[in-house]
Amino acid sequence: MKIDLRLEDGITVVDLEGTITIGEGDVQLRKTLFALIERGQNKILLNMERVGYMDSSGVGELISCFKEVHERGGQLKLLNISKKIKDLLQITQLLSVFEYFSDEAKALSSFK
Amino acid sequence: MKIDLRLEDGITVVDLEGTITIGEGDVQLRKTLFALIERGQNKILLNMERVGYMDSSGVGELISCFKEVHERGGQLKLLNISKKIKDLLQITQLLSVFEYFSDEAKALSSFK
Amino acid sequence: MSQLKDIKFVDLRFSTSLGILDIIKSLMGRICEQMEFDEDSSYWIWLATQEALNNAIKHGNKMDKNKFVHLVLSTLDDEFTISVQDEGEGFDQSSIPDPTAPENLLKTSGRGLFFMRNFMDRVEIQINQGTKVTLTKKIKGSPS
Amino acid sequence: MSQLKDIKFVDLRFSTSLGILDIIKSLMGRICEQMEFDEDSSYWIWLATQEALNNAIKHGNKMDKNKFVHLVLSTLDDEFTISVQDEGEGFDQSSIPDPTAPENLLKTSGRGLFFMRNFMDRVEIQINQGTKVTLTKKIKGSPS
Ligand SMILES: Nc1ncnc2c1ncn2[C@@H]1O[C@H](COP(=O)(O)OP(=O)(O)O)[C@@H](O)[C@H]1O
Ligand SMILES: Nc1ncnc2c1ncn2[C@@H]1O[C@H](COP(=O)(O)OP(=O)(O)O)[C@@H](O)[C@H]1O
Repeated sequence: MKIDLRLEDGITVVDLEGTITIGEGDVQLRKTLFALIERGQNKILLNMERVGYMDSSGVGELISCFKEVHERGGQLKLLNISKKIKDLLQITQLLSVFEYFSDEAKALSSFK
Repeated sequence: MKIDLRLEDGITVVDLEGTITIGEGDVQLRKTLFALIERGQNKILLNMERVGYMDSSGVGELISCFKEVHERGGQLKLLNISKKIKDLLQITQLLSVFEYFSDEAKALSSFK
Repeated sequence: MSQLKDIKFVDLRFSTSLGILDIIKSLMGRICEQMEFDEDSSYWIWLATQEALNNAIKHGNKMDKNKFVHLVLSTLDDEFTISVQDEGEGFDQSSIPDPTAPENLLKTSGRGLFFMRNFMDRVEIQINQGTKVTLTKKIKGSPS
Repeated sequence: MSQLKDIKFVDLRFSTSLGILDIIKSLMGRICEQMEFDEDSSYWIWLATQEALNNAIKHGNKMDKNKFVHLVLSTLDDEFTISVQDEGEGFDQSSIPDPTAPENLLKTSGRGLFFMRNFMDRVEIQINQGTKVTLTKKIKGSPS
């Protein structure tokens, strides 16, 4: 998985590219986010536009990141999830847990 | 396999792209060449620049085309064979059977 | 010749490895295409299969490279059957919690079997020598 | 985790099909890479294997989709062994002509076994129930 970070209005946008599956992106994503939180950057927007595939390990990973960010008083939101990833979050009843957006500007202003 | 034909100075240059293996390009190549011969276009230069892989069926196919063209009084020559295909023709001692070139202009003028 | 391209049956036994997963993915993609599953169905079939393979590797064989995973893909006119067998100790199916129960919603694991059941028409689990999970998907429109 | 990517052993039985060849090619490419064969060696190993598979499909199983081809890939530290078995009637090895003899030079077939012998370190043929061809390639520099 490719992970790029950019800071927009004090919010870290994490641009992901690839798959979030067992032994692939998962550990890498967690490490990146945990490092961000350590540095106090705890407003995080995960841009999943280029994540084409995610399995149950990936879902678990998202939750693990979500919980960690929240425990540290931060916020983790999702941007541009694909129809299929939305389906996965829907059937696992997690869609109401994650805030998600399809417009970056709106997503960013929601952190205010 | 992709096969493109172009006429240069009365010689048909056959630009091949793909692999010449069992069940792939082989029959297709034969059909194309036989159709050319039927139409009297029996000076043929096979441009193999984009043929990355050929197995023993492919070698057989080349020979079958070669023989057919010769029986009809035509000529079949090779252009831009890769190092590996050259190796294959070398060890099968066919390198001396096929005339081959690495320069199209030279190849074309050799038909005169 | 084109008929001879079809892959009707594959029986694959491999030493525990994650590196083989994307090759199996290509293989299954090819079979789904040839069975004319639409793109979405193929996607979910692979997801379910990957969950079964992950469980075999992780929970069954416990990442032990000296153990094997046994995958069988078999196609009929109207259904695709995938079985995944490991050399592990099995597990108690009745003790598997429902991942959509409120107290489990934020658990970081426990959704693999749920996905398999969601996306396949039939999921059978046999525990004998290791765990064998059999997934079946019918071609849309075929009588069930 | 990276070690768990390695593919040590694969045992693949498939219904006669040409469509599976490029998936086997990817699989072998992966193994060759992991064994650190250079690009040229990998190329010739695949060529030899493909010749064996073609023979199994064409001459052994005579394109019969109800017959199976059995491929086993096994890796040791210093060698890669590939065996290909079919369900055919076998053949008389002593009657196979040398494709480089002048009278055979322009034959349109008969170079498959020759390629296998040329590019592999060892080629063994056992004819029992069908033909089993075992190809071995040593890692460069390892004692033979
Ligand atoms: N092949 C298997 N061998 C042993 N235990 C298994 C196997 N498959 C599943 N399990 C058990 O069932 C549980 C639930 O599996 P699953 O729903 O796939 O979620 P997860 O793999 O995320 O835990 C696993 O945690 C494991 O205890
Ligand atoms: N697996 C097999 N089963 C039966 N016959 C075989 C097999 N492999 C090779 N042969 C016989 O050996 C001959 C030579 O094989 P080969 O050198 O691969 O060239 P080709 O396949 O082009 O004929 C074949 O024509 C066939 O008669």
